[in-house]
Amino acid sequence: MNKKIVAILFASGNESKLNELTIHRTTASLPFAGRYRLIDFTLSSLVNSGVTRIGIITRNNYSSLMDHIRMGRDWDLNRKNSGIAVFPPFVLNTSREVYKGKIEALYTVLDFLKKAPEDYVCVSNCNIAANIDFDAILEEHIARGADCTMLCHKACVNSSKRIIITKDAEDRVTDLCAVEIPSDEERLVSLNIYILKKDLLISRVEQAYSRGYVDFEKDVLFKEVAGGKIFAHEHAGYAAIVDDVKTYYNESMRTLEAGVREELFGTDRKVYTKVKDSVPTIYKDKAKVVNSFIADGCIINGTIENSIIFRKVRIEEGAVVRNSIIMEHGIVMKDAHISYAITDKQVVIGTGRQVSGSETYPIVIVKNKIV
Amino acid sequence: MNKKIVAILFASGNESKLNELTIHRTTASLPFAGRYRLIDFTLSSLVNSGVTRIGIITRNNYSSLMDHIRMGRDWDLNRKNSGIAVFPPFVLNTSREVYKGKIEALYTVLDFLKKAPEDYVCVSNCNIAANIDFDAILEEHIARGADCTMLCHKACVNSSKRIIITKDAEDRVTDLCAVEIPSDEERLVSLNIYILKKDLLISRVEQAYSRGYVDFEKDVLFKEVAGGKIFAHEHAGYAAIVDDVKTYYNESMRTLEAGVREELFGTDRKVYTKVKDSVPTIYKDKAKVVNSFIADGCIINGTIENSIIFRKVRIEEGAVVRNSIIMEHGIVMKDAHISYAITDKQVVIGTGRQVSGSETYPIVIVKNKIV
Amino acid sequence: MRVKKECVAMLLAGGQGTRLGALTQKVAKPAVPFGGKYRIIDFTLSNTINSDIDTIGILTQYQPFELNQYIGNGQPWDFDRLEGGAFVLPPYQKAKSGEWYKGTANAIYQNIDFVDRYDADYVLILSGDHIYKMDYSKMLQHHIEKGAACTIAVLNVPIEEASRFGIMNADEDGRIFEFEEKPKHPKSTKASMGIYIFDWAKLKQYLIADEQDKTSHNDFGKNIIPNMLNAGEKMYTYEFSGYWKDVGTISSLWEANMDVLDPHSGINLDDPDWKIYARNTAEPPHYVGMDATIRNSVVSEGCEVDGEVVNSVIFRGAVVEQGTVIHDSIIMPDAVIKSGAEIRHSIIGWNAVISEGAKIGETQTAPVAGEWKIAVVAPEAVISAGAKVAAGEMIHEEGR
Amino acid sequence: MRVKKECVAMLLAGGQGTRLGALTQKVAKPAVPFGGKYRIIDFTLSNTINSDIDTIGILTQYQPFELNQYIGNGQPWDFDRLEGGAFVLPPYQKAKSGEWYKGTANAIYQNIDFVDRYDADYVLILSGDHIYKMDYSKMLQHHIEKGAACTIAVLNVPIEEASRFGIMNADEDGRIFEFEEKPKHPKSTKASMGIYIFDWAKLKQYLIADEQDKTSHNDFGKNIIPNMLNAGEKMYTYEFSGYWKDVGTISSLWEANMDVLDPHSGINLDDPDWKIYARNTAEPPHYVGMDATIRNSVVSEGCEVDGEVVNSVIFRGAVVEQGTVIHDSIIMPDAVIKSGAEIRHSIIGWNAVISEGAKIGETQTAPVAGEWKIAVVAPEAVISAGAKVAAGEMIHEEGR
Repeated sequence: MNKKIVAILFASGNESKLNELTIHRTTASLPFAGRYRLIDFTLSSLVNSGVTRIGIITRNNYSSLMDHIRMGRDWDLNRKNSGIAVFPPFVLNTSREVYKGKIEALYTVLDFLKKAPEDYVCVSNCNIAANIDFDAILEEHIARGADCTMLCHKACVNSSKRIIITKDAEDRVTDLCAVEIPSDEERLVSLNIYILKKDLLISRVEQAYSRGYVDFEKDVLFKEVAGGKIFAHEHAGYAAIVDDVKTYYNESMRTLEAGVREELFGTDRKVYTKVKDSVPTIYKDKAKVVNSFIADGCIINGTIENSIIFRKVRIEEGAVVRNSIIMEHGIVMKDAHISYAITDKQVVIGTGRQVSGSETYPIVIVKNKIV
Repeated sequence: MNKKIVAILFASGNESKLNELTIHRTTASLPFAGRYRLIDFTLSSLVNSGVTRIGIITRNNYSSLMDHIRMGRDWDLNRKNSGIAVFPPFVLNTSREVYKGKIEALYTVLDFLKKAPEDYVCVSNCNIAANIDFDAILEEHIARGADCTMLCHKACVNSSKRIIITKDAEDRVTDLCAVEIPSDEERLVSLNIYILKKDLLISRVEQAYSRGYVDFEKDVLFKEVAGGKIFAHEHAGYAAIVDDVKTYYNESMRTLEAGVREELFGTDRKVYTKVKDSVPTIYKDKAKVVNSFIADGCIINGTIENSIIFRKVRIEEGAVVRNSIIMEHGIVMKDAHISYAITDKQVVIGTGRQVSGSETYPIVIVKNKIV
Repeated sequence: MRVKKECVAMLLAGGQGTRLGALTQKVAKPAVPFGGKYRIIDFTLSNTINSDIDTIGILTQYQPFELNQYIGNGQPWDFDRLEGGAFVLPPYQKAKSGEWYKGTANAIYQNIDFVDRYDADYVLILSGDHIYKMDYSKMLQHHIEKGAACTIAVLNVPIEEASRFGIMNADEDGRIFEFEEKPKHPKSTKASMGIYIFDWAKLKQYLIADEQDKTSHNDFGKNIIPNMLNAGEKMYTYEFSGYWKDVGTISSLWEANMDVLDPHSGINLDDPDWKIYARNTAEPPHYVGMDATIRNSVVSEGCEVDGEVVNSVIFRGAVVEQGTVIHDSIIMPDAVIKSGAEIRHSIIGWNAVISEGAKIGETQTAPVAGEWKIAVVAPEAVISAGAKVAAGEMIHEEGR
Repeated sequence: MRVKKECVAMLLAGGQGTRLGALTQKVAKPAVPFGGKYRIIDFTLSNTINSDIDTIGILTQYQPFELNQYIGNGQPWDFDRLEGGAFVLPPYQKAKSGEWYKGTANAIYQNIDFVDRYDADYVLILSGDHIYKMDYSKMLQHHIEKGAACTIAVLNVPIEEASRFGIMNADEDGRIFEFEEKPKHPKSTKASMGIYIFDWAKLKQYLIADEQDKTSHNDFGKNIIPNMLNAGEKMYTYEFSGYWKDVGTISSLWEANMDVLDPHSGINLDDPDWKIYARNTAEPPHYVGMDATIRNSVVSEGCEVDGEVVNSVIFRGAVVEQGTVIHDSIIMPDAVIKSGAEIRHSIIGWNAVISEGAKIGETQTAPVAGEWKIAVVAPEAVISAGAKVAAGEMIHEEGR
């Protein structure tokens, strides 16, 4: 027995709902929390749990992802016998057609899975921000004799479709349903991260593929519930599923909460990302910053409140940034005011300009735009 | 002045004439001389000449090339501020159309060239096997005040189209013509490797592109001859242009000549390739090997004459291999006979089988085939 | 297989930097943090790789672990080369003998084999306690063009300060005819920066001769340079202009950190053409709290700042709680400043804890006799609640 | 930042391997070439990384350059990790003192800080002169399951050879109750392989106590293991079966190389699940000439072979000219065997030149008193044309 995990990640997700933010990138490479890309959280959790064989299935727009990951060195994944493998989205070597659902996607990597010496597999999306100890979950999975362990957390469904889990006192999943109706009631929501025995996954995917199924959750998982060997593991710390602009904005803002920062970063389990050799941030004489998350390489001479500032941003004198997310290389020029906005990379807000969205409807300004 | 070179390589060449050998690969990744890919020679020459910024323009089938190059570590090109950049074959970011000729291809990398701090550029195909000191050529280029230095060698045109150079006593190019007629007469043949001032190349490509030209040689170079600042540099050592099956076979066989091996490998200027951690070759009791080039990891218990044996090949007892090229993981089973053949990777010649081509028409057996 | 390297760099990382006191109790001087996210050695390492020299030996016999671990495979500075790279070189035993480094020249002498292994034509000698940006490849080109046996980088210093330096007296062409160590009456203002390029074959001769001289201090400044001058070797100056600072004392280390805050100091860390690399530690962005005031300061990744920070350098991972006052100070990595503490004109070592209400250092408006009275709290030290540390005081690991 | 590593490996690379004579005149024993393209240390390094242990300290005070340069950034063995990796660790000076490694235990004692830096729970002690393939992670699991303070890897040896080894006497559960160094009347056949896993906290106590004992040899076998046994610590054997060879003598080094040629010897270098890594030197394939005969031999990259090679190991870059005879011999990297030379039962060091018609060694059919009389020509040595070297002779660098 090789009690280890090989991981399969889906780099692409609900791109359509992230609108302007994913024109040039996959969900996996969406910037988050000041200096990260979303995939960094899943990759780091895996690496910190000793998982070193990771396959990433891409769909489109993956050049920004490739550029970010390179050979995986920044996550210590530049390994001779394992490391990161990136798979193109074609079902067959010869075909030009992109995979349709998770089943087809998994079918493209069956060879990779079969060759891997690990006995367990972790299947995950890349739109999760959480710091997860897969080692502990695998131990629990084995101890329970589970076929599949589904990671989940307590949350309200407030925008996109989510899978809601019903479980018994022993954490056995008794029902699964997909809901899309916003509600303020906290429920057990699937994080779409699964731990399975590798052989089981392979046989289920082969069966499902041969029957023409495409949806892993609906066509495989929902049916397995009856077998009684699907268990839920509730992630205790902060976890976010980012799949539309609203969740992106809200979850970003939550990283300003001390508890969330602690759960995401405040452990021995570091979050790794591409190293960029930027200088520390410089605060000038007129800087006034409160309750904000500020990355390296910025030059700040204005006012910042309740905001996330990525690397190499310049906030000039008299500029005011409130409740906003300013991505890399953004410039907010003299006396400009911006609030409830998400500005993508290299956006410039010109001198004296005013940009403001609202809490429920943050404005997105696309990459390279000059306002 | 930054008296250094940035290089642009074209990974794809005359794929059509290489037939079965380039179904799964670009010319650049064609196996050559027992353990190399063709691109290794150009990459190593550049690296040994201190060139560390190299752009590679791909056309198709580049996954085998990407797999070979990875981040360039094996050529010491995993650099933070330079190294290898691989460009997709699209003229515009948004377009899905592949470039047509070298002019369009170069047009796609103008940004890369403009950003590079180097003042000179080397433009080369990847179908050359030679060990070239670009440093010395650049010095000569600068000393002559050349606009362009064309590398060439003395050879007979015996198959594909070649550019023939006429030069005066000062090595100034006075005429260029493209010929396709086989001839036994030795002439000065262009290696399609050029050194130019970077700014000059950029302006010529911009001009030519805007006029809709596609062919760098015909539409740019031929016209420049009149200016009188194109010089020829004759490469003294061995050089091969590989662009069809016949030249591939003949040039491979030439590596068995002591002089050629010396000129290709016998200098301080090493030829680097992807490291594969194979074991040394084992000769068993019945091995009889003469005049052959044998890579690591083979197990030999048969007869080999005048052949090139790649890594991890197995030649069983009683098997006879003559005047052939056996690529990686090939197996020649008991009592099989093979002569004047090129077997691609993982080809198996079954027990007692006979395969034989002729000197002028070597047989190619495609990848994975079992004979 | 031996691979030729035209020029190999040798960094004299030195022994215990006693003048830095508590800061170098457990680490060699080059490993001391600088400028918010760097260590002193990052400047020399980055200069070296940016100058296209990819092989460097770091000579130290004092606490090499920290440096060894920090440099690791050299990747952060692009020193993870197929051949060459960065090597920490403590003394070792040869077949017959083994001894500690006796002086700077002896340290190179003991590592002759290392340089020979790369078949180097030139060797670049560096020291590990200076903050500056310099293109050594230009100095090497100058050395080759002059056909020099030795080239010494010099800086023009004010004539009134010249007596604190090794002064090179050279002719119009830059050829050195005299070298005076800390002269009372300096004849020129060209101060040696402790950066030398030698013809390796030539230097080797002098090192071997020097080793046989029992009276020698085995030192470059005291022995090798004067010996070469006396023998009439061609020795040239190479003039450097730009920011350069020896950070060998508490006062100068503090000053150099303050220079990072000053846009006119001439030290620009954010130059895309001359990056200063450092090992990354995977920290999140810094968080600025509800009650924070930060002005004219540098703050690095992983910090949590909720106090008043003015004219200060806050290194990665430092925690500055609510109600604290930090003026004109340097807070090194992972230090914790608890609420109500006041810190002025101080250096707080890494992992130190300044407890509630402690008062460290005093406000100063000008240096006294050329030196600032900087209060220093050692790495890992704990200052208890309400304790006071006077200006210029140095608190060791035991704390107060 | 400190990164926790569950287990750190410490490789005792030893001093000068005097029993290997001319072969270790200029390099440490672990750097001696083996098996056509490897060095002895490749086996331990590959075992370590294949066992998922990514941090290793290599303790040597003897000629560390060759090892330093060979290991470089550790990439060939996958030791180029973000944290951890492979470090060559010669002795160093602490704030107050500095001294050479006195014994195996003292070498670890002097590097306590190194292990502590990785906050290791366990430490794996290895030696650098054995050829074997072993999964240390299974031994570690065994150690943890037994709750042992120390686990010692043992090999069953024939009872008649047992008196040459350190013998572990253990109960049925594998708990050791007695340790005898080279006993005249061995009570068991479980020989120590010199591979230990310790609870680091526990070992540290014993190392510190051992250091204070002025009469101690500061050696694991002589002091630490007996002391722990006497104190009643839980010490277990871990049984290893498979190929294992100490290559500390010329005779055993030759034998181990010959084992590579023997498919039944049990040493399979070509196992995709347990690769043995080595630093690659970018050589072309080897070329076999018109007049070559090669049988039952190993030939590596970069060689040119045009003579008769039988039962021999030819290392990378060696040149074997026309009309030579090489039987039962080991030709190390880049050695040149000129035409007409005859070599039998010999080891020819790297870069050595055997000139025309020289005769090295003699044919032997069996070892004499358990040892083969292998002729050895030192690395870099030149044997002149027609010269003779007798069986068992050792020619030093000066040549003949």
